[in-house]
Amino acid sequence: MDNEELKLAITALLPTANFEEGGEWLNILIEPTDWLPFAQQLRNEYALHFDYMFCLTCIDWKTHLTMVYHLSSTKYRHNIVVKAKLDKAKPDIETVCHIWRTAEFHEREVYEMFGVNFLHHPDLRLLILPDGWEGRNPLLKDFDDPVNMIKL
Amino acid sequence: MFIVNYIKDVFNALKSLAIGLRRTLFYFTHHKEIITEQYPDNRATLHLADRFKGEVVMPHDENNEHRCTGCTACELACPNGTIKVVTKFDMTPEGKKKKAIDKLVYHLELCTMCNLCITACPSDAIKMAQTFEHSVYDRSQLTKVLNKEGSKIMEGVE
Amino acid sequence: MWSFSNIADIIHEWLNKTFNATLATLFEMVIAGVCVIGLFAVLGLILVIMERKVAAWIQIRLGPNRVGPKGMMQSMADTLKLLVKEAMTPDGADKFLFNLAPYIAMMVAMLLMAPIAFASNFMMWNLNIGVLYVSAISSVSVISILMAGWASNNKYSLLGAMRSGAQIVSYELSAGLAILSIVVLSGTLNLNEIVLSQADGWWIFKGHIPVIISFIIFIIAVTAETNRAPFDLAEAESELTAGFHTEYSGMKFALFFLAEYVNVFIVCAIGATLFLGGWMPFHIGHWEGFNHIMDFIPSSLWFFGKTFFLIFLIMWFRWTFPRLRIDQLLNLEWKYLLPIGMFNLLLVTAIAILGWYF
Amino acid sequence: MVEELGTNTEGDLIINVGPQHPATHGVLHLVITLNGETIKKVEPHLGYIHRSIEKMCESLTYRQYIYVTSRMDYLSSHINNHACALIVEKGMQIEVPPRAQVIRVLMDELTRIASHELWWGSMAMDLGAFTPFFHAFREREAINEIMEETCGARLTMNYMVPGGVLDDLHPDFQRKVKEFISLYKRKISEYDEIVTGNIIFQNRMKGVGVISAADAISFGCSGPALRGSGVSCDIRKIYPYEIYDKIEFDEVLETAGDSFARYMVRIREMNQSIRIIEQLIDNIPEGDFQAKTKAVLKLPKGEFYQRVETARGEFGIFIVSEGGTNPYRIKFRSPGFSNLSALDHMARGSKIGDLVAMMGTLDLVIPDIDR
Repeated sequence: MDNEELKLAITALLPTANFEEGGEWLNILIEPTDWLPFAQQLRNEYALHFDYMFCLTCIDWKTHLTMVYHLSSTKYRHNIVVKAKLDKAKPDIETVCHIWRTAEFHEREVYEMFGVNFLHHPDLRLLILPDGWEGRNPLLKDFDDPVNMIKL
Repeated sequence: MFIVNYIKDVFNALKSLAIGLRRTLFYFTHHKEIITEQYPDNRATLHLADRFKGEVVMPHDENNEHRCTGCTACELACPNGTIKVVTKFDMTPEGKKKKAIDKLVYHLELCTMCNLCITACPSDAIKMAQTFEHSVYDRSQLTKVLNKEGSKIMEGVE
Repeated sequence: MWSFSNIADIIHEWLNKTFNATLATLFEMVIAGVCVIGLFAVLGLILVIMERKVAAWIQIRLGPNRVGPKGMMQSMADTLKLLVKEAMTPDGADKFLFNLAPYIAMMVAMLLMAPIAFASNFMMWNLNIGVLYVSAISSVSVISILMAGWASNNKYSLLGAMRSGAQIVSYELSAGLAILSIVVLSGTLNLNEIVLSQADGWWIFKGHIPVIISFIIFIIAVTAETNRAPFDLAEAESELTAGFHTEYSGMKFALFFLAEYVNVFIVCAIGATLFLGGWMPFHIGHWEGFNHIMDFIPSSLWFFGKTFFLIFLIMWFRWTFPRLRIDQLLNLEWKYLLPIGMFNLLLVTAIAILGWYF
Repeated sequence: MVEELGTNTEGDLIINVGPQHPATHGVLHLVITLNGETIKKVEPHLGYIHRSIEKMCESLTYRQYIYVTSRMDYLSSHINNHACALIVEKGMQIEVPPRAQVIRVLMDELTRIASHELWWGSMAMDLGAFTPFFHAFREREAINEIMEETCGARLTMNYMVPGGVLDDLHPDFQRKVKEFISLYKRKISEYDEIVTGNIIFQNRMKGVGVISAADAISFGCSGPALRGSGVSCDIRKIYPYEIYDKIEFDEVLETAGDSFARYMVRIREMNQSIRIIEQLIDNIPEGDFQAKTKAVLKLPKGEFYQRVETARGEFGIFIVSEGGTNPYRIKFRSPGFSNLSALDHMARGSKIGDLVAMMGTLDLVIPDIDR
């Protein structure tokens, strides 16, 4: 399916979804509360079949956080980008690691780097940062490490 | 049938092992295949590629003149703060002030040989040297001043 | 003609002339002990440099080539290094067993030297049950490994030791069966008499295919018994870092290392004695002239030549094959080597009874 | 902590493999729960070599950030750099001269072979055969020599720049590559003799670390780890970049999904890379090796994603640009990170020795996982 067809199919699934134009792939903006049922539909809908999550990350926009999910289908070879805006004070979103199991590691990484709390994640612990890490999440824009960071 | 397969298995296994043994025996007996380079001994014949990126140097000509104008393009291009240009003001014969380099400090210990400073330099003042034996006893020896003592800029380089 | 037995006789006569019989025997024991320890050290040095050179040439590199002529003193330098290294004992270790284990490994290797015939009429102990003695004592070496693994208080060591236990217990069987086939053919357990029974040709040539099969089984089984690759599961570098000797350092490690090489030498010596005629020169049936020419080569040279050939074989295996997994290792023994060995023993017995060997 | 006690409540043995361990080829730390020799659970602990390259890149310009990516997957640094160059070209719509495109593809494929050679050697070494390591380095050395002559470095080449390549090919390049191809063709049969055909090796690999196609997709595996399960996922074929759509080569697929399938994918992939190089080596078009670019590169505001096929799988760069000279946020999707997450699933129920074989066939490069 090309982007236009995907847009139609996804509007049918989730009428509240907003679309962002301009990118190479279709960008879908959703509410974090809609994410889990929507993800299940994306994965299981026969015509969509988004079974391959190749990237999961987060962007710190200073005022809010945005979760970015890159999905692809190994059957139809189409790609979409799903974005969910999170409140910075309480960044909660449902985990999808039982739908795409690769999300388990990626969500742990986002958890420690951005402080996003993934609800119902089976094993939400620090993955990369050392045990007992205290302080801010390193990839946030206001993180500062005067000792180890090289400033140019 | 089981017995036949069993014997076949054993035979094939032994055969595959024998093939491997034959190959290693070949290398054991053919010493011409040895590829060891006896490094410190072969320094005289060691060939280094002429593009090899070993360290940044500033070529000087016989009059102790270099081509660096002190424009700090290399400093800006460097991704990890390897180069520091310290400038001074020289007096030209006409009595005008002219910017020139006092010191071009190069931190070899930080350098990743990415070649960005060389491509950024507008007057071809610096280049990569093909040296590679950089180990020293003290880290401070890796901080180098590229322009030589008392050197000055070449005529005509702007 | 010059030979080891002449020297031994001269020393024996001189001692008996100078001292009374008891004292002479005592001195002879001391001399024998010193000789064994000396042989130990020399063998260790030679085998280490040999292994490193064999490995290097197979791996298309030069190997040690800096210390001494052509790097031949490299193992000497390594020994010196190991001697001056600190022999650490881990804090949580069982100190007594931890320190005892390497010595047991050494002791077992030394005991095994006794019944081996190094040259004609030259052996420390002409034991009438030599073969049985060797099989019995060599099983003890597993105790030192288990001891080291247990006492180190290290999980890698323990796993390595347990693997080694399972491995040595199983491979004893096929090694024993392979040895038995020669015992059946020669009709004796005395290693010297086994050598003498090969005066008209070595067993590997006389005994048809069944003896060749037992030779192959023997080589595989002893490679496993000495914990050499491809059966080096007890140390399995990429899995257990160094297995049972992970916690050992300095001279204690060196003793394990030395014991491994001496064990390799001993099993190869046994293999050479059983299958390749020990110190017996290469004889073909009744070709008197040919046999006579062969006799000019000293018997000790024959013995060491054959032994080192077998050692080379084992080294060659090590640098060619990947390691087996523990369950495959046991499969190989119980599903392949043991049934084949038993069936083969049956064949050999038939050959011996019917007198079909040459 | 449970790990310090050595056993958990069920009496299982807990072993730390790494951060310093001969099989992890770097500072990977796996906490393994064992029942006897059987693995019950594998839990990776990462971060021993984490340099936060994503954070670093936020303060680097689009010319500077390329060199950092060489330090991630240092065995296929050309391909990482390639992705970086491609995304800048995509964002700024820079036309790359055909000569540069061919050079880039040639370099990518040489890198892929070099990476697989090293993998082959270390894979055999993990299984206890030391000799193949040295044999593999002989061929890899030939590639490194070629790289050194043209790019000026052997491992972290920094040869790709936005708009083309840093320097023209060395005059000796074609001759040396042809020499390498003939060397490779002479020696590749030895690989089968020493390792692939060996009965011990086959028994160690077959049926070990089996992962089904559906699981492999779910775990986000890519590259040989996914192709070994029979899923077509070669970015060069399905989302072609550069000139891969004009080149003839086959996507290597195996269906068994075990370690041996992944092994065979890599071995056969080397042959395909040789095939690509053979097609291109005599047909390098004349012309510029670098497009004219502005001194200061600025990506327009927006989000960009570029995926390439490295030796280990799908490598992706996700850039959020605010229109400035630096990326606002950059995310590297490294193949090793996702492949590693499948390790626990593969390893459960197998022996410690198998874990080594699995890690070998996943071809983990730790700086790539930790970034």
